[in-house]
Amino acid sequence: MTEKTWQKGLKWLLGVWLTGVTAAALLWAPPAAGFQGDSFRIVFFHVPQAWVAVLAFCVNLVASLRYLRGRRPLDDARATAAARLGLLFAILATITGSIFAKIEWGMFWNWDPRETSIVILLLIYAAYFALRQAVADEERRGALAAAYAIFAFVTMPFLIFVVPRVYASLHPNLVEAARGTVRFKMDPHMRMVLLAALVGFSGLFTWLYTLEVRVARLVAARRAQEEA
Amino acid sequence: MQRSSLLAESLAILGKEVASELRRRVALNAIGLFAVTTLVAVAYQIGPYGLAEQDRPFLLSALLWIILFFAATAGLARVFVKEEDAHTAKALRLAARPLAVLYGKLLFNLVLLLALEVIIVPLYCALMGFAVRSVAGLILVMAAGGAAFAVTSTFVAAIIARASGSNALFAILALPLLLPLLVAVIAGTRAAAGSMELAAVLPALRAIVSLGGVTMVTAVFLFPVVWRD
Amino acid sequence: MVLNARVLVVRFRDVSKRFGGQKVLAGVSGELRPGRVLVVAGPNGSGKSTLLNILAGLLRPSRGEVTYAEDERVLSAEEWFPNLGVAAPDMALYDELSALENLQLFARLRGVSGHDHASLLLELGLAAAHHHKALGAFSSGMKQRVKLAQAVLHRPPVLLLDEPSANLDEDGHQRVVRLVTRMRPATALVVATNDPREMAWGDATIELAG
Amino acid sequence: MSESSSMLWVAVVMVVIWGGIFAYCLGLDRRLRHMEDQQ
Repeated sequence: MTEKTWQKGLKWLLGVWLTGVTAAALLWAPPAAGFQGDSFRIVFFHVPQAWVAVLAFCVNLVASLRYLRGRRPLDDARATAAARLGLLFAILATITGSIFAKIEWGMFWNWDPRETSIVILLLIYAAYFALRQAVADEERRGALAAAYAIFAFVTMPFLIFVVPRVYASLHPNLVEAARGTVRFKMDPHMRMVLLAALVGFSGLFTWLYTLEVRVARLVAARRAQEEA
Repeated sequence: MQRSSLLAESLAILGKEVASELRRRVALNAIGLFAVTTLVAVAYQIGPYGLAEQDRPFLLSALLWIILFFAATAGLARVFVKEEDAHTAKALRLAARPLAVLYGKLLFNLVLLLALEVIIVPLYCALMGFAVRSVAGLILVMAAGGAAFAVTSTFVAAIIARASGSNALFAILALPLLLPLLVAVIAGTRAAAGSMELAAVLPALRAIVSLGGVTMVTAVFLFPVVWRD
Repeated sequence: MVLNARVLVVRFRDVSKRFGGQKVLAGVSGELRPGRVLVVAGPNGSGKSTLLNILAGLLRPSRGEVTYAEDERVLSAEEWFPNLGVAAPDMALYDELSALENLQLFARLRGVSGHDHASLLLELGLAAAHHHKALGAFSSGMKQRVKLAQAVLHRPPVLLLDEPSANLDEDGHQRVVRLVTRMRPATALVVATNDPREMAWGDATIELAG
Repeated sequence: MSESSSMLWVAVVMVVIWGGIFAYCLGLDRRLRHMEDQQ
């Protein structure tokens, strides 16, 4: 199918938007107080990546629920694609997070509660794929993976809200030191760039997701031909 | 065909699990042996005087739950894996309702876990010199923590039994789900160790009970999907 | 013994099953009615057990459908299982429990009370001396007899037997013949087999290709 | 970490990550359209 103009236009818009966001983040946004030089700018990438990771896991949840109801292989493919992208964004968020920690506190990791939450998310969806590897039958693999993803998703709010609070009470000395510096004042310009970055990365996620689903459709169509 | 009540079915399955476990004692041996050997090894290394004073409450609480966690992974998955390995799952699937299977096996894992705690915790406190000020608080945290622990472990056990059934897969799938609970029970244990009044454990207890409740409700909805194709 | 006299009908249309790329069942149709024996014959690996598992509701067909109806009302899987008795090679009972304990367990699970399980075991040829011994110590022939007892202890209106005489001696086979004859009037029976003696029971036969 | 080099770090990491993913999308999109045309 020749590409419709709006699709080409959308890709250009996304490309321009992302370069704009990167430029704004690196150059335009005013420096925040209490940071070494411009290292805080990585936050404009770190935070959206974490949000988009959670967004991807939400898409996985919906696709898993839909698979359990209709048992359509395409929903299983959608759930897998969303989980894979969620894992990608979670890994990126962890990398940029540790770079920020390295610049800011001189060590790649300091068990900041939010960082631990992202890593636990990473472990959950790595386990999701370990489970998918361990099941041979296609339909059972989809059902078990969906059941695990939905069950894991329910624990996520605890992970993101409860754990940091309870966690802080565990080793107060370490966490307070970190918390002091991270809470920088969000002035309007920075908030705008952050939102723009979030929109940009969500757009990129959506594009990646639709591409992966198109691949899944092709694979399913080809298999249907073989079977017929 | 009239049906037996869900409670009767669940108790029948619990009875079967207890009877076969007492006769073969596979899970009991795995859990008991693992916990005691780990405890003795750790106690020997660290002992009552090995830790700096101000770190003791947190580290001893954390260490206790880590020992309990790994002892559990050695034995809790068996309750479903043996059904698939021995090919008895088919007869059970035909005869019992999914929820009866879930409740029967969950109750069994809960009994196993609480028995483990009753044996290990006093031994741990003695060997490690872990002075606990509010024993009532500790018992509450142990009971609620054990229950919430059993819910997630039993559900994950049902999943891996229908996958490869390996203990490694059980640990990989269960650990990330149990981490939030682990943080809450460690905080609760530390609070119980730290102060006399019961109120100290309440924040952690709320987290444990809400986490346990939410995962239980989800397990009840999802279990039929896992148990039957 | 009064058998359940309810009209339960199972219809299966164009049932196919594919594992991975490999097609195991292709477009099988048929119907089960009380008082009729349907024989499913075919070489090993022709999908006999797969078809029985699909009819039992334990396996979802890749294509086609199975409907269970009682006086024209379609039953859900939840309502269906209690009406079903199954004995198959891929099914085992609990080795740690004795023969009687196994039957008592399944009777309690199915809400069937007050039955003389011992006489059922005797009817299937398991000597009283073995009734209290752990199943794990049994020979395959003795286990098969307990498995058949488990399949019929709640007098199901539908009985699926996969190679019922497997591992049985001549005496065992004769007892299966008597059991089938006794249950036939009020039970819809499916027998998956390659044993000519059992194939002779069939009112209808489905030949599965290799 | 000196003043300018931390900035450089941030810029390099970001451009590599996002530039790479964007290029991957373009490539995959083109290949997909080609395969979908054959379908």
